[in-house]
Order: sequence, then structure tokens, then C-alpha cells
Amino acid sequence: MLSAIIALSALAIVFGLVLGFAAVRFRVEEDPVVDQIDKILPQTQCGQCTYPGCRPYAEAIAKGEADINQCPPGGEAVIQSLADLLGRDAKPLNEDHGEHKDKLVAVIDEQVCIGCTLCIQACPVDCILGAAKQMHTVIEDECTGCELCVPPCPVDCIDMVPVKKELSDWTWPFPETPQEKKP
Amino acid sequence: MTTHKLWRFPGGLVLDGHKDMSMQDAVMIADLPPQLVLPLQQHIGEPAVAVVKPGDRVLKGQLIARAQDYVSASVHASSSGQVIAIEERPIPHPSGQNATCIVIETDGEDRWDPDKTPSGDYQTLDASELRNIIRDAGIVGLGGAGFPSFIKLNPGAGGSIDLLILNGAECEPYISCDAMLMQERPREVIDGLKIMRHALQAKYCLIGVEDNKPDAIVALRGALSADETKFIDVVTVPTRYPAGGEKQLIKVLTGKEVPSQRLPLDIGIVCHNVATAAAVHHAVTLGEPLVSRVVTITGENLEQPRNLEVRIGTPFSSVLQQCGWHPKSNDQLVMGGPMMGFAVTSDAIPVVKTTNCILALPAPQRPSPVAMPCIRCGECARVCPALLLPQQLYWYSWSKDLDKVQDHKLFDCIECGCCAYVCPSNIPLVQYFRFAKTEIWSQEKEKRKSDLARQRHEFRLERLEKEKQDKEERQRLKKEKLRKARGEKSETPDPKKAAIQAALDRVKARKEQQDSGARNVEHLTDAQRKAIAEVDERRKHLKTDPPATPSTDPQAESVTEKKTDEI
Amino acid sequence: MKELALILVSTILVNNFVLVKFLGLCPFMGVSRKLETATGMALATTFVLTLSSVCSYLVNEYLLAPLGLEYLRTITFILVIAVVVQFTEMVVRKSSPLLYQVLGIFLPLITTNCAVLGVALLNVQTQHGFLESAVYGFGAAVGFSFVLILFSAMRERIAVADVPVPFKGASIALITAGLMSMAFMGFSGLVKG
Amino acid sequence: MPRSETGQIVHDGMWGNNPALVQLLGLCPLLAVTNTVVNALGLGLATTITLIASNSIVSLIRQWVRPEIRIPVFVMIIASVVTIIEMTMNAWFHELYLILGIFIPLIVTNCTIIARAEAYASRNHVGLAFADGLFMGLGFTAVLLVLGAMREAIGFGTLFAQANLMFGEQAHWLTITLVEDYRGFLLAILPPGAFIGLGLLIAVKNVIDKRLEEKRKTVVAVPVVDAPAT
Amino acid sequence: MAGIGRNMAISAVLLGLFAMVGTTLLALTHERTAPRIAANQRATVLRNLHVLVPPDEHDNDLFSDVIHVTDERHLGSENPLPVYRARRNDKPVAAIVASIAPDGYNGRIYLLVAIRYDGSLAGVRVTRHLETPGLGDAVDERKSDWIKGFTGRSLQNPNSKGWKVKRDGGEFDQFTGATITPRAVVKAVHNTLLYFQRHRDELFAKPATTTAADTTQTENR
Amino acid sequence: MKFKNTLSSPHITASPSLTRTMLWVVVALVPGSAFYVAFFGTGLLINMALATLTALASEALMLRLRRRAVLPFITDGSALVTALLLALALPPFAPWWLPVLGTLFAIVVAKHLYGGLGYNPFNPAMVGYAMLLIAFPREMTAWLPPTSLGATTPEFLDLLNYSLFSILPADSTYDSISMATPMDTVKTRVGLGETISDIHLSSPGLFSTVSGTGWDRVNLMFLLGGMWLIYKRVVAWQIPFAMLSTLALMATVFWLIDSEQFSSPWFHLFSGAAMLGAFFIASDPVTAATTPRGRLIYGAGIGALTYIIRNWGGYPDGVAFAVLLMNMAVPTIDYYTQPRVFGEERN
Ligand SMILES: Cc1cc2nc3c(=O)[nH]c(=O)nc-3n(C[C@H](O)[C@H](O)[C@H](O)COP(=O)(O)O)c2cc1C
Ligand SMILES: Cc1cc2nc3c(=O)[nH]c(=O)nc-3n(C[C@H](O)[C@H](O)[C@H](O)COP(=O)(O)O)c2cc1C
Ligand SMILES: Cc1cc2nc3c(=O)[nH]c(=O)nc-3n(C[C@H](O)[C@H](O)[C@H](O)COP(=O)(O)O)c2cc1C
Ligand SMILES: Cc1cc2nc3c(=O)[nH]c(=O)nc-3n(C[C@H](O)[C@H](O)[C@H](O)CO)c2cc1C
Ligand code: SF4
Ligand code: SF4
Ligand code: SF4
Ligand code: SF4
Ligand code: FES
Repeated sequence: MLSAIIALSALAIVFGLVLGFAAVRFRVEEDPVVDQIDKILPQTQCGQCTYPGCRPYAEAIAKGEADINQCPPGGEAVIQSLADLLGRDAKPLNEDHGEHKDKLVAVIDEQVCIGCTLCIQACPVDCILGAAKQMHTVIEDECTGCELCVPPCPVDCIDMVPVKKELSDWTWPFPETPQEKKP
Repeated sequence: MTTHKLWRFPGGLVLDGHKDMSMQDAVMIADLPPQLVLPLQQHIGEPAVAVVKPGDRVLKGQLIARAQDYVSASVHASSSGQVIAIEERPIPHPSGQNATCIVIETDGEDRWDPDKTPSGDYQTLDASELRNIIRDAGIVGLGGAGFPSFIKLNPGAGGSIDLLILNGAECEPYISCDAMLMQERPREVIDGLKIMRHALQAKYCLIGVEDNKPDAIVALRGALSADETKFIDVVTVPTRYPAGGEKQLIKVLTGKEVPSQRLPLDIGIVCHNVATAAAVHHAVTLGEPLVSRVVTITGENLEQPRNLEVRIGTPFSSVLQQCGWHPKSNDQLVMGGPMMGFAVTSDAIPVVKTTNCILALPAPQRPSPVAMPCIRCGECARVCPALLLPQQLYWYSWSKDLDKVQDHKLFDCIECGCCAYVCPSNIPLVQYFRFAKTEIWSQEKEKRKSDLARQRHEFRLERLEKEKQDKEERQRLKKEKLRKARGEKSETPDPKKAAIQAALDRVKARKEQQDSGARNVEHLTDAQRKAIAEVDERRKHLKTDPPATPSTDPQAESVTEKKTDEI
Repeated sequence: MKELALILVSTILVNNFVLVKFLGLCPFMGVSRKLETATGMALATTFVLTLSSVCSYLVNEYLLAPLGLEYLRTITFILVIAVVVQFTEMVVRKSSPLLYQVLGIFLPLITTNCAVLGVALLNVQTQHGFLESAVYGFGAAVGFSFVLILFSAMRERIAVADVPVPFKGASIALITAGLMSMAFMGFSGLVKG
Repeated sequence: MPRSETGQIVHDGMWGNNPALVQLLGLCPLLAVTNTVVNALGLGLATTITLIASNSIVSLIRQWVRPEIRIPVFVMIIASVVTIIEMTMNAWFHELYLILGIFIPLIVTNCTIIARAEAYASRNHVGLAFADGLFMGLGFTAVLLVLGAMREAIGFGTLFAQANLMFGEQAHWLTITLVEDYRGFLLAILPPGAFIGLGLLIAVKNVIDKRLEEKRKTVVAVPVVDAPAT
Repeated sequence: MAGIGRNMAISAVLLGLFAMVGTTLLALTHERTAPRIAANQRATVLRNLHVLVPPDEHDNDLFSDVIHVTDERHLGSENPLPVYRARRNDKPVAAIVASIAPDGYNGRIYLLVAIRYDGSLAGVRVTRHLETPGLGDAVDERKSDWIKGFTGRSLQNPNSKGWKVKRDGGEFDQFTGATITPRAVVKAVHNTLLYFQRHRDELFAKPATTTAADTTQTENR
Repeated sequence: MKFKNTLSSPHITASPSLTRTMLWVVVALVPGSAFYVAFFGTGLLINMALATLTALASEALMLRLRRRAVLPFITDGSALVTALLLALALPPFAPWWLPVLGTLFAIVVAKHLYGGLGYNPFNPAMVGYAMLLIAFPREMTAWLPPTSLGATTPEFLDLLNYSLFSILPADSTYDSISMATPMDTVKTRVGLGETISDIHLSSPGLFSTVSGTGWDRVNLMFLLGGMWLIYKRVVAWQIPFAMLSTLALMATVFWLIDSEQFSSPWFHLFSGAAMLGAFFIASDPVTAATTPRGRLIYGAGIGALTYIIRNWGGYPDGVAFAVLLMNMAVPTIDYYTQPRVFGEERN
């Protein structure tokens, strides 16, 4: 009986020493998965995932607190990439968080804008230009379409409009799938 | 004449030519249409920028849109008349989308711009001068891709290249414009070739022509002077689609393979189309920019298929009518050949520089066959000239696995269509590949945008953090000041400390001033500042009585000031 | 020598751990969605399985058996395995982030792979010697890796097939595993034992 | 309709996050011993007991474990629990042991147990951990039973064959012969049958889930139904 | 470096502690249960043996009157296998040999072969096998009565030509579609009989070994 | 004026068709099947009929369930090919439920659960066959003796009676009608320690100079049909070539080592399902490797496994299992045998 306890405890202590040593000696700070997840997210920073931005959501996914289907701007493509990265099965977008829409950009109606700077404070990517009491303008190329600037505007002068498609942005349509049922 | 040793490119197909039907008549000049529609972008690269306004009168050959960037090409009026609009019009593009075009109402005089100047003897010009002339003439590859030709006339770091190939293969069925050109105007082709050779300092030239164009071969050979035969050889290549593909032709003529995803230039070879050569001849020797080209108008739906020399900008309907066309709405109208061209949805679109053929095919006999699933029979791989596995590319394109599809070398696909031609399951393979390619590009673009957004977001977080710290610091200082004011003189005033304090106060004062202004105008990039400037400019034009004009608002002044001194 | 070769053939093909013996199924199903991850898992498992097969043999032979503590076998073996895995993970993670990318996230999964304990216990049960234990562990791991890699490549293909919706995912994967094990029955009779 | 915490646990264990059908854990014993219903029942019970015990203990000691020794500690706990159960049964419930005995060492390696310890018990207090163990165990057992029944019925044409082994001699009546003179369908009993059977079960679950989802949606979408206007 | 030391110590102590507690519990349980388990095992073995040689036919303790013998050719294993000896009034009654049929369809088939002193079979049972359910597993007494067909047979009944399955020209039935398993069992029983014939008196003469190795126990897989 | 936009080039096609491909396969099966009927009686036709009916019915049913277009798929001929090949693999003397169950399993599980034509990773016919072999080993190993051998060969009506109602012809028993195939016989008896010449001597008439009586001729016809398919480019030459040459090579090596233990290469090439397997089964494009090099590896793998299973495995013929085993490896093989693309360095 004693021999059993001693033998196994000794073994465990040795193992404990080894692991304790290894834990310090081989410590790694950052969780590389978070970076990888963050890279996949669309960086719209819209908060529809219920996290204050893409990175916090990435952290939540890495910790296993959030599911991978909560980012509407990313849509199927992001879910698929996350599933690939994390070795899970892809699932449909959780509609509680919103729908996947075509990309929009904000446009400020400069005739109406009163220059209150409220939208500037809301924009997560600092892409609204202007100063107090001046009309503001959105830098179209940098706007992520998160719509966060829309609600704060006291005079409702911000519209979300679809991104203008250039010829060079055109993508060939996906052919009709061969299995489709033909009437 | 020695017979040239030939090699074989992998894959490929022997197709029915259908070329004779459009080669009955000589090339004629097409009728002048009442309106010419000239898209600003008819080439690979950046669109040109219009240099005329609606209402301007223009002469044939006059520059109406200037090349914007290095990879870009100018556009010239292809007849004389008046610019009536610069607006969105349908253009020949697989998307069926519109794009900005200059619309000219012709005056019927077809008057050349008197300023056009022949450059005289090309041999007196050096390579870069030649390239400038060709560039200004708006010449792009007429073989299909429409890549600005002057770029391809740059011999690269070595200063000279080994071999200049003129591509006269014209391997696609139905098309005969190059054949007619070679047959009727062999000298133009050869003269253009010599100019190109001069620009490239090429050691040797080959003109590759498929053996189904014996007349063209005879004409070219006949036109060569004894001297020219020393460095130019007209080579008959077997008729096998796509022998006219640049890489395939190079393989057939030299046995060399252009390395995957590289340019022929990398192995000391440059390849141009025969019509491009003729256009170069026109530009250099006659001073005429690219305003027209030979176009094959053919197909079973025409009474009189033929080749016409068409002014760029002429609507399809106009040229088709000249060939006896009775449109039915279920016809197929294709720009380019049946293997590589794209179907167009309207006959209002104009002929552009890359329009080598307009094909009016009847509607398919049967209702178009149902695409069945791929059975992995491998026929497609057998005929693929790029030695790809189209069945695998299809599988991954179908499943939108964009990584795997690149693993399988999607970008080596030349979209020749051989695979789809033979597929027993009738799968539109090429469309899947084009879908995947464009999708990859667009995702890369998205990725770049999202990276930018991440940077800017992180930057903003940093800024907010800093502001928070600053604010705390200010409050602390304020308190300290208050304490001091209350006369707590526990310490003797230290001059050093006082100096620091003064500095801090200054900083604070400035910060406060800044806070009351716009918050996010620090750390701007050049582009953003440019954007701001543009916006301000726009406002100046826009506003008559704004709530606050930049010029009268002192804070706005300070904004501009800070912009300059803080960066 | 022939004995060892037979053990190898038997563990890899005839008595394949996954498809015939039903061991290590959870990682087999769990990390076979992609060929790359499966390859990573295969490498990690091969390493750990061989090592822990040997380690548990040593612990059994030199600690438990002399002291007559056979009843502690399970707990000791699983402790040894867990520590081997944990240690390997930490070392790999620090010393080669690249390798960790490939293997790292799979290592903890291996502890819960019952093939590892299975090998240790089966070694004792069949009274394998040192070399036999090593070969048995290695063979089991290679057999596991072999089918895992083939399976993952198949799953990649099936993932994009037009599978009826209710069968998508785990369901069709299990059916595929079933058909694979049916194919493996073709090996039955090759080696008796 | 928000669920209470225990309601959620019950739902998760028995259906939504069922260890066998959804998490795909514990597959080895699941597939290995479901030749017959009786085998399945035996393993299910043994697993449930172990799950409850290990979940509770892990939850109790969760404050004291550090990340680097977490896994070794958990597996030691599980192994101890299993060994103790095994020895106890062997000594005092020997008859039962003879039937379930061979499954018990298998339980140590059942990944459901360590997975629950890691994912749930080490983050929740004892009461919840206990409930989680119970319902995960029951959920697992339920799948075992269904799969066992399926394979036995198709493979042998019987149900509860050899029930006497588990419930004593008087339990012979439990055995149901579904088809007289059934020639047997070996495939169901062999490994391929196990895999395919579980695959089919998961597909069935997917179908049911989809139906439920559709129902939920229509309930939400359709407003209060009025009586037809008269 | 101090950090490492401290960390090592904490981990070691914690892990050691858990191991100690766990092992203590295990050891205690083991102490309490070991005798009962031994008794249970003994009872189980005895029950298996008594099926073949009923208690009223002998008066010795079968479980402890055991020797271990090795004969790979006849008993199918290179390891020692137990032979339980039944005696009545110190006279040999029967021997129960735990022999192995090595060439079953899926591996070894473990047998208990009870042979009366006169060389006739008192009975045969399969204690452990991996044969295919529904095909080869009919050798299991719970699945079919086939195995009971050996009772009363001996080396003379039938003669050595008859000790084969019918398909190979012998007297024993095979199962439809599964010849390998019965072939293996018939061969193993025959070999065991041969072994017994050769070593009969020697077997009963040897003194019993002290501990009974439990090859008859159903081990886990 | 607006026009139809069929979108992508090419705008012309060679218009070959899937159905035609499948029908070529059916046609190529005719000579072999005819010889088969001549040698082993008309049981094959019953099996073919049952399997075809089941295949078409289950295919239609599955397409309906999956809400897919029924007509184009049911007429593509692939289910027919599956059914015929499965029927050819079954013993010609079988109860009706054998072909029916096998085909059902093949079409429903092996084909449509994966998405139907083109998506199945395993050869459906062989999945059906292997399933039957595993589940009903007795029925699956009882063959009829060639007509040349016994007067007992049942007539068509007898066979039909047996198939549908399990009624054996008067005064015969199951065992008296059926027998093991020559290959099975050799394997069992070599396993019992006999030599090949003994076996040949003791079973006169069962063996011909090449392989088994009847079997040699049937295999020859399948070889001819297969060559025609290669000529028609329905089948890629690599697979049959690699499979048969590997099989022949291994057989030769072992035969040279000990010709009393191991059958001759001729025997291996012309008995069992060797030719049918090489030209019609291994070559199923959907489940075979698709790269040129991959096809060689795939075929060679099947050849080697066939030989191994035939000689040392537990089942009578190895082709089916070999095909299934190599089916498993196909995605991996395809992945690692991508050809050099145009312009890449040769290495
Ligand atoms: C994006 C792009 C960049 C190119 N860059 C060069 C270049 O730098 N120099 C050059 O000589 N040709 C260049 N080319 C031209 C190609 O070599 C080729 O001649 C042209 O794309 C037309 O070929 P194709 O009709 O066979 O597609 C470029 C082409 C593309 C599409
Ligand atoms: C499949 C394929 C077929 C082609 N066929 C021809 C052809 O017949 N004639 C031709 O001049 N260019 C053909 N091209 C374009 C050439 O590859 C190459 O772009 C052209 O010869 C370069 O000359 P350019 O820049 O003067 O147009 C083809 C390209 C592809 C991809
Ligand atoms: C999956 C499977 C399992 C089998 N299991 C056994 C078995 O356990 N015992 C046995 O004797 N034969 C078994 N067989 C049958 C053998 O393969 C072989 O066909 C048979 O034993 C030879 O008997 P026969 O000579 O009566 O045809 C099994 C067959 C299959 C397909
Ligand atoms: C050359 C060739 C061989 C075929 N061989 C088989 C076969 O062995 N088994 C089968 O089920 N189907 C076969 N088919 C039919 C078809 O490909 C098969 O049903 C698909 O696997 C179904 O997706 C074959 C088809 C062709 C063209
Ligand atoms: S929903 Fe998506 S885009 Fe929006 S913040 Fe969350 S992760 Fe970023
Ligand atoms: S401008 Fe508005 S929509 Fe655009 S990124 Fe900023 S807050 Fe979002
Ligand atoms: S030709 Fe068509 S069916 Fe054949 S492999 Fe290629 S894509 Fe598939
Ligand atoms: S289109 Fe692309 S894949 Fe198809 S044959 Fe041409 S190069 Fe090959
Ligand atoms: S139970 Fe999960 S790996 Fe075996």
C-alpha cells in the first residue's frame, strides 16, 4: 500500500517538476490563433457580432466563448475560412446578428451636415474628415460600411449607399450548378 | 528556303476552320457610321482620360483621350466630327456593363488631322523615340489581349532580345482578318516588323502562320526582299488550336517553354500580332494613330461574311448590316472567335481596338445541353495546352475552394476553351475558371481593404488611449496647480521643475485647443490630405452660403495649420 | 525479425486500429477535415504513440511489475501519456512555432485518443517485449496515420460533393469510414492473430 | 423561449450538444459495443456513472489546477474513478461486473469524459457539473441504445437478446424476436455496420433538427391566426 | 530563474498531491476489494469448471489443484497453460485443460477441454474468442449447441480420420458459410486429446502450483 | 436589340455525350456476357434484369427524394452500367434478393448519399458486391460449374424458380448444384497443403490449359471489349495496363519461385474478374485517379492488392476489395501526382 503511494507520488512529482519547468522555460505569450482569426475577419468593426470590434470577437472565438457564425459582414466566406482554420464544420450565419448584405459606404449630405463631429467620434476607422462646425466628408475608399456613424447623426444626413462597381471589379458570375433541377 | 524545325505543344485540338466563308471578298473599308462611340478603355490597364469636351470639333486621328498611366493607351478620333457626349454607353465587355465613352457625331468628311507627321526613316530614330511614337499612336496588341504594345517593345535589361515572333497563326475558327491582312498587305506587316525589330534590337524574326493559310504564306514570302530573308523567316506551323497562343507558338517555333507565370521576355523572346505590326508601320511611317482595324464579320447568320476595315467606334449593328444580317433575338452574337470570344447582349456596342471578329451564330440547334456532373474522364486534361487538370480546377472552382484551385495552377490557364469543347458532360469549364480568377482578385482587393481598416482601427484605438492619458495628465496638473494656488508651499520652488511645468502647460494648452477642434486630423497620410483638400475645393464650388466656410472659420484655419506643422 | 514485420503488417492493415479495432476514432473523425491538419495529426500521433508505448512498457516493467502494482496500471499509463503529450506540446510550441502550427493544436487531443492507452494496455496484455512494444506502438500509429490521411483527402473531396443536406458533414464522413472499413475487410485473413 | 440553466443542460446533453451525435466523442466504445442492446445498455450505464463522478470531482478541485498540469490531473482523476468503480464492482457486484467488466477499462479512454471535464466541469460549480455529467451520460446512453437496437434488429432480427446476462435469468422474456428464421444481415454487426449506422442516426437527427427549426420559424413568422371571417 | 524553481515546485507538489490522494484511494479500495475479488474470480473459474466436471464427481478443490504446462504443438500456445485436476478420493477423475485453437478466423479461440481419465471428453467450452458474430460464433455455447457435440467423444470415437469437419471428410458439422472456425476448434480439441493421451499420468502426478493463473478469465480486449 | 447571353466561351462544342460514353461500355460488355451465358447458363440474364430494374427504380427514387431532375440522370446510363457490372460479379445462381439488395446498396448508399453521378468516391458496383460478400458469404461463393463440365447445369426456368422462390430443381441439393470457382478451389486446397498439379489432376475438366474452363474464354472476351473501349477513348489505357502488368509481374515472380504453391500468371490474368476488373471496373472514371501518373499508380495498386488478397487473404477474389481500397487512396494520389504544368521545370 505504502509502496504504491510512494511510487506513484514520486512519479507524479517528477512529472510535476518537468512540467513546471517546461511551463516557464517554454512559455509563449501571444496566442497566435487570435491573430489568425483576426486576419480573417472583415475588419468592418461594426460590432454586430456583439463584440466591440473584430479583434475582441477574434479573442472570444479563440477562447471558445463565441461561435464562428456571428459576423454578418463576413458572411459565408468568413465562416468557411474560420471553419477551415479551426477545423470545425461550417454552419450558416446566425441570423440573430444580422444578414449578409452587399457592401455599402457612408455618404454625408454636405448640404445638411451641421459639423457636430458626432459621426467622427463614432467611426471606428477614422475615415470621416472635418472639424467642428464644418461639413464632414467620408473617405470612400476607407469606409468599411459599418453604419456606426448613422445613428449618432442629429440631422440624419448620412446615407449608406452601395459601393460603385468599376469594370475592373466585375467578377464572372458563377455558372448555373449542373445539378439544378430542370423543370 | 530551309525548312524550319518545328516542335509540338501539348494538348490542343484540330477544329473545323470555317475561314473560307469570310475570305471570298477582298478587305473593304466599312461605311462611315453617323455616330462613333469610343470607350476610354479598350486595353489592359488604366482607362485613358478624355481631353475633349462635348461640343468640341475633332478631326480624324486627333487625340481625344490621353493615356493616364504607364500601362494605358491613348484614344484617337477615328473620323472627323463633333463630340456630342461623354457618357456611359454599352461597351464590348462580358459583363454587359456600360462604361464611359466619347461619342462623336461624324460629319461625313472623314478629314485627317493635318498635324499628323510621318516620322521619316525609322532607322534614324532610337528605340525610346520609337516607343513614344507607338505609345502616342495608342497602339495596343491587336491579337486579342489589348496590352499596350510599346511596353512590349522594350527589350528589358539586356538591351536586345534574341527573337521577335510575329503571330500570324490565327488559330481560332471563323476568324480571317490576319490572314487577309497578310495576304493583301504583306509589306505593311513586314515593314512594321522591321520597325519593331529595330526597337527591340532583335537578332532574328519569325512569322508563324498556320498551314491552312497558304495564300498568306505565299504573299509574305513573296514580299520579302532577299536581304530581309536573312533575318526574317516565314514559318508554316501545323493547324492545331491554339497554335496562336503566344506560349504555344513559341514552343512550336523554338521548342522553348515560357516559364509558368512569366513573360516571353524572360527567355529573350517577344511576340506580336501581325496586325499590330501593320499598325506600327502606319504609326511610324505614316504618322497615323490606331483609328481602324481589319475585322472579320462572319457566321452562319450572315448573307455575306467578309472582312472589313472598320473605324474604331463603329457600332456592331452598322458593320453587321453591311454583311447582310437579319437579326433574330435568339441568335448568338459573339465578339472574337467561337473558342475565346465572349457573347454580347446588344448590337449597339462599338468595335474597339481588340475586336478582331464579330461572329453571328445561329441559336444552338438543340436547347443548350444540360450540364451534367463531371465524371472525371480526363478528356479535358488530355487537350489542355497548359497541361493543367481542368477537372480538378473545376471541382475546386465549383466548391469555391480558392486556395486549392490556385494550388492546381489556375493562373496558368490561358482560357483557350479546349477543355470545355471536349467535355462530354458539357460543363462550362472556362466560365468556372474565369469566375474563380476574378473572385480571387476581388478577394485580394477586399483583403487589402480590410488590412487597411485594421490598421486604421488600431491606430484610432491608440489615439483614443493617448488622449485618455493626456486628459488624466491634465487633470492631475490642474489639481496640482490648484493645490499650489492654495498656497501649499511645502517645497521650495525648483527652477528646473518650474521649467518642466511651463513646458507641460504649453503642451496642455495646445492639446486643449486641438481637442476643441476636429479630433482625427492628426497623422494623416498624403492621400488623405489630398482628399481633404479636394473636398474643401469641392465645397468652395458647391456652397454659396454655408454655415461655416473654411475661409471665414478661424478653427478651420487652425486645422490646416496643424496639418502642416504636426506631421 | 519476421515477427516484428508481421506485427507491423498486422497493426497497419489487418487489424487497423481505427477501422477494425475501433480505437482512436474521435481524432479520426475530428481532425480529418483537411489534408494538412490530418498530416499534422498523423505526425504528432506517430511520435507520441511510439514514445508512450515505450514509456509505458518501461514503467510497467520496472516500476509496476516489480512492486506488484498491476492495479495501478491504468492510472499510471494515462499519467505517463498525459505528461509525454503535455511536455511535447510545450517544447514544440516554444522551439518551433512553425511545427507548432502544424502539430501543436493536435497534441492535447492525443491524450484523449484512446488508441494511445489502448496500445499501452494491449502491450501488457499480449506480453510484448521492449522492441515489440515499440514496433507495435509504431505500427498502430502508422496504421492510424495511414487511414487518417487517406480519409482526410477523401473528406476534402466529399465536402464539396453534392451530398444530400441531412447527410452533409459528420454523417457522410461516418458512412465513408464505414465503406473504408468494408474495404479493409479485404485484408482479413492476411495475418492471423 | 429562454431555457433555465438546467433545462439547457438537459437539452444539450440529450439532444443539442449530444456527445455522440454532435460532438462525435466517445466513438470508440460507442461503435465497438453496440452489437446488441444489452451491451449498449451496460456500457451506457457505466459511462454515465463515471461521467457524474469525474465531473463532480473535477469541478470541486478546479481552483487548484494550473494549466500545465491540468490534463495530467484530469486524466488521473478519471483513471482513479474508473479503477475504483471497476474494483468495487468486481468485489461487490461481481455478476454485473462479469457483464460490464470488459467495458469499464474502455471508459478511461472515452474522450467524452475528459472533454466534459475540460469544457464544462472545470468552469462550473459542482451542482451544474453533476447535472452535466448526468445528462451527457444519459444522452450518450440513449444513442448507444438506439444504435444497439438498430444493429441488433437488422443484424440478428432480435432485440434484448441475452437480457438474462444483465438482468438475471428471469429476464429471458425480455428478448424479442422480430423476424422468425431471420437469416441475419452480417453487415450490421460488423464494423462497417457500426459506422454506417451512426452516420444514418446523425442524418436522422439533422432531419429532425431541420423540421424543428422550420416549425420554430413558421411559429415566429405567422401572426396570431384568426378565425375565418364569417 | 527563481521563477522556474518556484513554478517547478508548485507543479510538482500539486501533481504529487493529486497522485498521492488518487493512489491512496485506489490502494485503499484495492486493499478492501482484493480478497473479495480473488474469491469472486475463484468462484467464477470454479463455476466454469463445474459445468464440465460437476462437483459431485470429485471431492478435491479444482481451483487449487492446478498445474501449468507448455506444449505449443498440442495446446496452441508457447506460454504455460493451466490444467485443473479433478480427483475423487485421491483418484484421478478428469483433467480440464485450458488449451487454445490458434487458427480461428479472427485469431485465437480459448477453450476449456475436460477429459475424463479414460480419455473421453467430459465437455468442451469456448471461454473467449473473436469469431465473427453470426458466423463463427456458433462455437459459443450460448449461441448454439454445436460445442456440446464433443461430449463423450474420444480419440477412438471417431478415429483420427474422423476428427475433421465434414467438408474435409470428417465427422463434425461445419457451420454454413464458416468452415474455418469449427475446423480450428475440432483440430484443437483433437490435439488436446492427443496431449492428454501422451501425458496423462504425468499430469496427475505433478504437485500443484501455488497460484492459479487465470487464463480462463475473460480479459478485456 | 438584345441578345441571348450564354456568357462564357467556347461557343461551340464537340458535343460528345455522357450517355454515349456509358452506352459504349454496355456494348463492350456484350461479347463477354454472351460467352458467360454460353458457359454458365442463363442465370446471368436473370441477375442482370433484376439488377437493372432495381437500379433504375432506386435511381429515380433517389433523384426524386433529392429533388433533382430525374430525366437527364436516369437516361445517362450510369445506373445501367452499375447494375450490369454488379450482376456480372454475382454468382449466376442466386436468390432474387441478392442482386436486388446489392444494387440498392450500390445506388442508394454508395452513389446517391454522395450526391449521385460523379461524386461517389467508391465504385458503387463494387460496394454492392463487397457488401453482399461480407453479409452473405455462403450465397456469394456458390458458383455453377461450366456447362461443359456437368449435366446438372440448371435450365433457365429452374434458375428462375430458384431465384424467385428458392425452389431447387427436383432431386438436387444446393451443394450438388453449386461449386466453388476454380480460383477458390485452388486457394482452399493449397491452403490445406495440396500442390497445384494435384489439384488439377483431381478436378478434371475444371481447369483448362490457361485457367478455369470457361473462365478463360469469358476473360478473353472482356479483354477484347476493353481494348475496343480504349480505342474509343472511353477508358484511359493507363489503368488496365498498369493493373494487368502488375498482376502478371507479381504472379510471374511467385510462380517462378514455386509453381506448386502459386498459380501461373496466365491463370491470374484469365480467371476471376481480372479482365472485367481491369477494363470495366478499375477504369470507372468517377472513382479512379484522374491524373495520368495517378492512373498508373492506381492501376498498379489494384493489381498488387488483387494478387495479395487472392493469395493470402480471406476472400476468394481480390479485385473488388482491391478496387475499393485504391478508391480510398484516389484523392491522395490525385493530390500528389499533379502533372508538371506547361512552362514548369521538369524535375
Ligand atoms: C498584367 C500584364 C503585364 C504585362 N507586362 C508585360 C511586360 O512588362 N512586358 C511585356 O513585354 N509584356 C507584358 N505583358 C504582355 C504579355 O506578355 C502578353 O503579350 C499579353 O498579355 C498578350 O498575350 P496573350 O494575348 O497571349 O494573352 C503583360 C501582360 C499583362 C496581362
Ligand atoms: C488560346 C489563345 C489563342 C490565341 N490565338 C492567337 C492568334 O491566333 N493570333 C494572334 O495573333 N494572337 C493569338 N493569341 C494572342 C497571343 O497569345 C498573343 O497575345 C499575341 O500574339 C500577342 O500579340 P499582340 O500583343 O500584338 O496582340 C491567342 C491567345 C490565346 C490565349
Ligand atoms: C466478414 C466475414 C466474416 C467471417 N467470419 C468467419 C468466422 O468467424 N469463422 C469462419 O469460420 N468463417 C468466417 N467467414 C467465412 C470465411 O470467409 C470463409 O468463406 C469460410 O469460412 C469458408 O467456409 P466454406 O469452405 O464453407 O465456404 C467470414 C466471412 C466473412 C465475409
Ligand atoms: C469506363 C466506365 C467504367 C465504369 N465502371 C463502373 C463500375 O465499375 N462500377 C459502377 O458502379 N459504375 C461504373 N461506371 C458507371 C458510372 O461511372 C458509375 O455509375 C459512377 O461511379 C456513378 O457516379 C462506369 C462507367 C464508365 C464510363
Ligand atoms: S460583426 Fe464582423 S465585421 Fe462587425 S465587428 Fe464583428 S467581426 Fe468585425
Ligand atoms: S464612415 Fe460611417 S460607415 Fe464608414 S466606416 Fe466610418 S462609421 Fe462606418
Ligand atoms: S472532360 Fe468534362 S467530364 Fe471529363 S473530366 Fe473534364 S470536366 Fe470532367
Ligand atoms: S481553358 Fe484553361 S484549363 Fe481549359 S484547356 Fe485551356 S488552358 Fe487548359
Ligand atoms: S473514444 Fe474517443 S478516441 Fe476513442
